[in-house]
Amino acid sequence: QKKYDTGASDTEIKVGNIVPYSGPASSYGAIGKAMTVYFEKINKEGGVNGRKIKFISLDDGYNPAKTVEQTRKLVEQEGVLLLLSPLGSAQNSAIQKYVQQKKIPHLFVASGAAKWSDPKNSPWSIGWNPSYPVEASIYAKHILETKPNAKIAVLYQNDDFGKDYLKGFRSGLGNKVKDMIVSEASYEVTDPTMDNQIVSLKASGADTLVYFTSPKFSAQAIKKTGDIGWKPTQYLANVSIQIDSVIKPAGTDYAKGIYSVAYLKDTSDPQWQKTKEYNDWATWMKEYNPSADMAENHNVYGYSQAQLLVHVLKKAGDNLTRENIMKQAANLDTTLPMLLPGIKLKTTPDDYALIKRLQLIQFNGTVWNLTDKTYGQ
Amino acid sequence: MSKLLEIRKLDAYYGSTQVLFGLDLELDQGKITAILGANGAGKTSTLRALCQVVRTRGEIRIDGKSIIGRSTEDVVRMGVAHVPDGRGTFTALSVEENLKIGAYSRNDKAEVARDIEKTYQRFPRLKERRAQQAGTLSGGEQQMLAISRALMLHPRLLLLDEPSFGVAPLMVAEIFGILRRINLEDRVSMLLVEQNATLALDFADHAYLLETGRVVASGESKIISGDEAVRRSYLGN
Amino acid sequence: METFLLQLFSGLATGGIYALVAMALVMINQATHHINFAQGEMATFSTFIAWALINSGMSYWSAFLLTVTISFAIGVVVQRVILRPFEKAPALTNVIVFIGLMVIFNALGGWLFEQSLKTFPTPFAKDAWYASAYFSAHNVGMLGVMLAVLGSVYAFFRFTSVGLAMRAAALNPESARLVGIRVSWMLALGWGMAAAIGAVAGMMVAPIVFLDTHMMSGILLYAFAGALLGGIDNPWGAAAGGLIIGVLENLLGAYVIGTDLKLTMALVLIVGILTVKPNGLFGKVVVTRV
Amino acid sequence: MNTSFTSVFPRNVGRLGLTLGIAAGVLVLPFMVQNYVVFQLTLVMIYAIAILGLNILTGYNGQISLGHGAFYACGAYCAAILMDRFGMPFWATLPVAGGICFIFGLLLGFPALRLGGIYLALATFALAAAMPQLLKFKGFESWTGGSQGIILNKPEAPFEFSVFGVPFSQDHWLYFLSLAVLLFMFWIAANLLRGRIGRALIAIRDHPVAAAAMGINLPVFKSLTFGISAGFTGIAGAMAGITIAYVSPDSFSAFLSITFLVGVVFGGLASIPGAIFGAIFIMFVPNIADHISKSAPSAIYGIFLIGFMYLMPAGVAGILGKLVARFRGRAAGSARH
Amino acid sequence: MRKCQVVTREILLSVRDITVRFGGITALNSVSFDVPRGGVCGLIGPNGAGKTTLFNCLSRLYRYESGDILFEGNSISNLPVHRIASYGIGRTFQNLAMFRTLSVRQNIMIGAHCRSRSGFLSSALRLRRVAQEEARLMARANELLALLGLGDVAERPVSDLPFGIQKRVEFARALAADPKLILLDEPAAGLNHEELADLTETIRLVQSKLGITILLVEHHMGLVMGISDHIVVLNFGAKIAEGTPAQIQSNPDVIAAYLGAPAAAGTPVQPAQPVQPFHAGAPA
Ligand SMILES: Nc1ncnc2c1ncn2[C@@H]1O[C@H](COP(=O)(O)OP(=O)(O)OP(=O)(O)O)[C@@H](O)[C@H]1O
Ligand SMILES: Nc1ncnc2c1ncn2[C@@H]1O[C@H](COP(=O)(O)OP(=O)(O)OP(=O)(O)O)[C@@H](O)[C@H]1O
Ligand SMILES: CC(C)C[C@H](N)C(=O)O
Ligand SMILES: [Mg+2]
Ligand SMILES: [Mg+2]
Repeated sequence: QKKYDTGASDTEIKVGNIVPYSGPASSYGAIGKAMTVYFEKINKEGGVNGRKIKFISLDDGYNPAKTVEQTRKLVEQEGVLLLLSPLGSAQNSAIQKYVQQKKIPHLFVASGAAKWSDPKNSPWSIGWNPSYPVEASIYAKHILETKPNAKIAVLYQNDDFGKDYLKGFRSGLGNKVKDMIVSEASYEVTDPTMDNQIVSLKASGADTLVYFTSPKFSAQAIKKTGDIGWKPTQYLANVSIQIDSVIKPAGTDYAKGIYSVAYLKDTSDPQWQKTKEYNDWATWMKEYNPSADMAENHNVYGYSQAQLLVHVLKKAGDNLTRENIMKQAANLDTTLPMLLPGIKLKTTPDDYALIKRLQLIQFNGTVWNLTDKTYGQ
Repeated sequence: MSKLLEIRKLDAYYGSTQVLFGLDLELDQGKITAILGANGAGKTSTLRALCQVVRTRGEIRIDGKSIIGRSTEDVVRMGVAHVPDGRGTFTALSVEENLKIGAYSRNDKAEVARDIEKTYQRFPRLKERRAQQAGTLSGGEQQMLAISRALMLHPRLLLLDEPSFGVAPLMVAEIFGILRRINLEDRVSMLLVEQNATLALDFADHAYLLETGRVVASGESKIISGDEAVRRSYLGN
Repeated sequence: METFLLQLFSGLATGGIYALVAMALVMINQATHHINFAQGEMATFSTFIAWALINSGMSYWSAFLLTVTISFAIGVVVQRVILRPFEKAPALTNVIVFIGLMVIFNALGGWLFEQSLKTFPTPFAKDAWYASAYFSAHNVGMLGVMLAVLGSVYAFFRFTSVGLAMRAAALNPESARLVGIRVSWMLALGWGMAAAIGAVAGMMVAPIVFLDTHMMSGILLYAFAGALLGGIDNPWGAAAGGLIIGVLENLLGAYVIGTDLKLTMALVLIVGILTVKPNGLFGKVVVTRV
Repeated sequence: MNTSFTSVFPRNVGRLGLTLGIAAGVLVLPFMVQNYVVFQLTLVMIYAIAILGLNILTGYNGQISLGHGAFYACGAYCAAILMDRFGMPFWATLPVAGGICFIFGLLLGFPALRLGGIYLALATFALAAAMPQLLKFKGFESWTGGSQGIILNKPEAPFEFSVFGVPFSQDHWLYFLSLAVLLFMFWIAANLLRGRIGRALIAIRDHPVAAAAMGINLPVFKSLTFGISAGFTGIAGAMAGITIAYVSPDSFSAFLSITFLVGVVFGGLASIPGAIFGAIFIMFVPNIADHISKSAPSAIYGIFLIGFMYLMPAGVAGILGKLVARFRGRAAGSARH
Repeated sequence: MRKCQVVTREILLSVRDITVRFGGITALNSVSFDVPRGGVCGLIGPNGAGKTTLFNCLSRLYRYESGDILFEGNSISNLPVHRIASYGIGRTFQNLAMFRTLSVRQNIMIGAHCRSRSGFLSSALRLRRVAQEEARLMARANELLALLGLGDVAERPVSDLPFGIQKRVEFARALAADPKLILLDEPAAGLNHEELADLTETIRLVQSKLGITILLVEHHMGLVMGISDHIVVLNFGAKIAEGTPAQIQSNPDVIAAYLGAPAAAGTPVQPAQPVQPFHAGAPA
């Protein structure tokens, strides 16, 4: 007994997506591109349960107002069955209410804000990124475990990405927060350099530095820290751990010893490059996305999200109602090839936090070492 | 005598409005020709057409070479200097810079410096103001500057659009004296638009009378000044 | 005290970046009387070219020279092909065209060279004798380059007749034609030179802020402010304005208001200064009379 | 701006017919298209109000603003805060937002008096660039919701009925509301600009010294114009906040201000109906560009921008004006024979 | 030549010891003179003598270093620029200062700005009195268009018009403000003989019928001498002579500095000659 909602049929499943192909965050366009070409591959191989995926990816220029318009276009005009991985916290907040009202599966939201793992208030939204507060609390925990008298300086991006981290971090430190954090500095994405902030943070006498920063600014900040001869214990947000586009520009010597957490494999890390999972990924990249940068981690991110959706659709079988899709997405227990070993994707109807375990990693001067610590359930 | 300038059947347009209609005019080497006409008759437009600042059709030859379709710059480089109506001052530049700019298409630096000195002798007022921003000069001072700037080009043909405009009586005499001397000594030909018809006809060898973009009379100045209609409208006696 | 010095010098270093871009803005303004909003993106695009050249194995200085030349050509071509039809169009139409150019260059850079962050080499050895903890070799080198560019721009406008002609052409194109100046080519030359200066700026900035498609978008605003603060008609002023803003912003951020409103405060201050001195600190007051 | 009193009978009939046709279209259209398109059309009207506001300042008065996104943001946040924190009904927020933006604009009009041309452009652009920061500022966070922004409830349609079998939806309700606001604002603008005030504004733009000599009080006129312009844009912002039902700093980046200016120039400087065309452009052209290329949609957008400017340097209004002039010229010409 | 009635007339404008300096240049050096109500007062002098500068002081565009200007007995030295028009001083500009994009009619209507009241709010709501006022301005503009023979070009944007016509538009614009005093800066420049006759007639008409006092700067001696009751001569920023046209014409200082020897050949100076009335249209 086949059951369909708008966007699904015997031959086709329509999936909507919104990423900034233009505007200040256009580098994330690579994620949309990766998903697009992954579905090309799936379609070429016969689709999902015999149905082709029609992936409609639209540009919102990172402007939440435009996200609303594009979402409505996808839902009302294109008639998509579900939304996959719209990008950005504010952008998704803008459509949060709409998707709940319209009961559209809003899957694997590309944002780490805590509100995407809140089935009570947003039963139709499931986030992808480990929530920023949770990730930040891991750093707090690690500091408390290893360096309980640390004097901490925090650099964060002045938006909800940075502030979510900061909030999680502060609560992770618990009642020691006042003693431990000696300075905080924020920056705007329009700031040309980080020099000012780093110099100020150093002046506070801190011995531990936490970067809740996006890639480009992470690179600048780590570099400046090294340049002025400051050698604190450093922690770096997961969104910025790419070796080729953050660590190498910053200087591998300056980055040595940095801690972070990971759940995806870094494709520029030699230790993975021999594995079958990497090879599958690389073959796909070469065939379907030849002009893209192999070191760009967005290509792993989009690849994995698309794979997870295929998994959900497969599980849903011929019952392609929005309700069933949501039911499947809320009852996941799986893993994906490009996830780090040991990382599981698990959801239940009362717990939408997809990636629960995170691996603490440390940069050893050439690659990220997996430490023996994982956090989470 | 060779024709320096020949204009045949010249039409000129601003956008789609035609302002000159089949104008014929010629000027001999070393001579002075005056153009008379009422407000809006097309005198300024004729001079502009010569410099290819407005859209034109027909024929204009300088030294036998057609200039229709050439750029203004090229025409100027053939030795045509223009004292435009409204003076065309480079208001934000200094007086001296304005003079230097006048000699832009020349390559003889030392000679240019000498010419600037000559200008200062002719118009001591400009010397006093040499470093002043040219836009702050009085109207008449700017007119002196415009004429001097045109002379800096060492032209063969000088187009004068109301050179006496806003100039005090004594200075008008002075300026026309200078122009006369340049005409005689350097054999510079001139096309003169001037509202002071008595003065113009006295100064020029030939004259053309324009009405709404057409030549209605032309001939030697003396003959034109005898014309009844001209006397009534332009000379007032 | 050490922190203060560090802040001061890092302000100077950042200010040097603004100053370089500001000079490109002065160049284009003197030549065309416009502010080119695409200046930053064109500079980034040039830097991408330099990056590609260096990556293909060319030595730094050859790549540098070649990039400056190519950028000059790009500037000329952009003026000749894209902007020429707009020479007589109203100023705001030109502004819109510049905005169009800005997004085009930005998108082209990302499309041809990928969006990912790139490192860009510096020609100044890290341990050169002039390097210190306060001021890295690159910072010193960059200021040197800035002074060299400044000197050339100043000399160009001050002493050459082409420089004068360029200003004249921008001020009053019609009169300029009437003295034989090829106005259209003056504009093209101005665009070429501005693009070349922009390229130098880009190549000096990239080692500090890294190269990506948005490298200049933040910088342009500050450079714009610097140029106006110092005086848009005056290369010295613009350079000084850029440096002042760099230092001001750093010191304000460090000691006065903290980092989250430093952009706002810096801009408020600049607008305040401009209200008192509407032509900038070192700008010439041009009187228009009736 | 043409206050010709020579009314020719056939032309009036033609104009009346055109007006009625447009009116009918505007009333019926929303029931012929999907709700999503109704939403887009609503946004077009909202942008048109904002662009009209900017045009009053930049097109008519010659003060270039690259910062009107800030007023739009201010209006949107006023509406959002008043609804969210003070439970004000949505319609009541419009005049308040307009008023607050008017005052805000008036205050900014004072430094603007001293700054001309690009200096003013910088000052206003700085405002636009600083706006997201201000909205995120810690001190205001309890009101603005910081970088999270504020999620609003969309106003429900107060009536239930259907037209051609299409039920009157929330989107229709907002559409007609915006239409009403649009008509009101355009009426006000036309009244202002067609008479003594409009002439004075243009006089200031064309020749400030002569304008002052004619007795026009430059400081008062310029700063009031700034205020009015900001007020228009603020009301548009409030409508946008209500319609989109979400405000956040990211929605009001500096590029938004530039977009408004694009709308003004595309529509035509100093043209009231031009604002509509400008709004259509900024609403739909990015979508077309996105449709053409995912790799570089902005390059396509840029090409469109330059291309349109090339074809219509004086904007849509300029082209229409030319066409009308030619048409009338022909009509007049044939009448004479 | 007209009889000079200076003595009996009330003083309308009084310039007292005005000094203006630009950097090192003294553009006006302690200049004083009076303009009686109702006549035409000529202001002449060589180029750069300071005539336009004086006008700019009278319309408060330039600040003067010292001295005072009294209009109807009141000092205008502290008035802002935009109050001058409503005080009753109108002007034209030597190099034109038109609102280029507007039509001739609208330019003239702007001239009446200071004689109209409707503000932002009443205009925005289109109150009845706004429409009434607009109609009044329109009627006034039509009168002036007729008076100055501009009817044909009323709807043309001024930027397309020849210089001479623009000058007339400027004159009409100044008249629209119902001034008591009009400052004319070289109104005859660029006019041919016939047009000059027109202008002369218009000035006379304005002065006699509308009772407007005129302060006239002009290098056209025929016009100045023919029409002025009283002439003030400036040179290098200082007043060098003052008197009736006849007195001025025979003043050796003025001849040396400005007029040149009347007999000298080739000079453009024309003897003052009565200009034939040409314009017949009466003002409404
Ligand atoms: N820029 C322009 N656009 C449209 N029409 C113009 C323009 N300039 C001049 N005209 C028209 O062209 C015609 C001729 O003008 P032109 O300036 O050549 O006259 P002129 O004889 O020099 O008059 P004047 O004595 O006023 O200087 C006039 O009817 C005028 O309206
Ligand atoms: N803003 C200014 N800055 C500097 N100098 C000025 C300024 N305005 C006027 N001047 C100078 O003051 C002197 C008087 O100028 P003004 O324009 O009053 O002369 P004018 O008598 O009207 O001359 P003209 O008959 O040539 O119009 C001139 O020499 C001029 O250079
Ligand atoms: C993972 C990233 C795509 C998320 C993005 N930085 C954000 O704002 O939330
Ligand atoms: Mg002329
Ligand atoms: Mg004067």
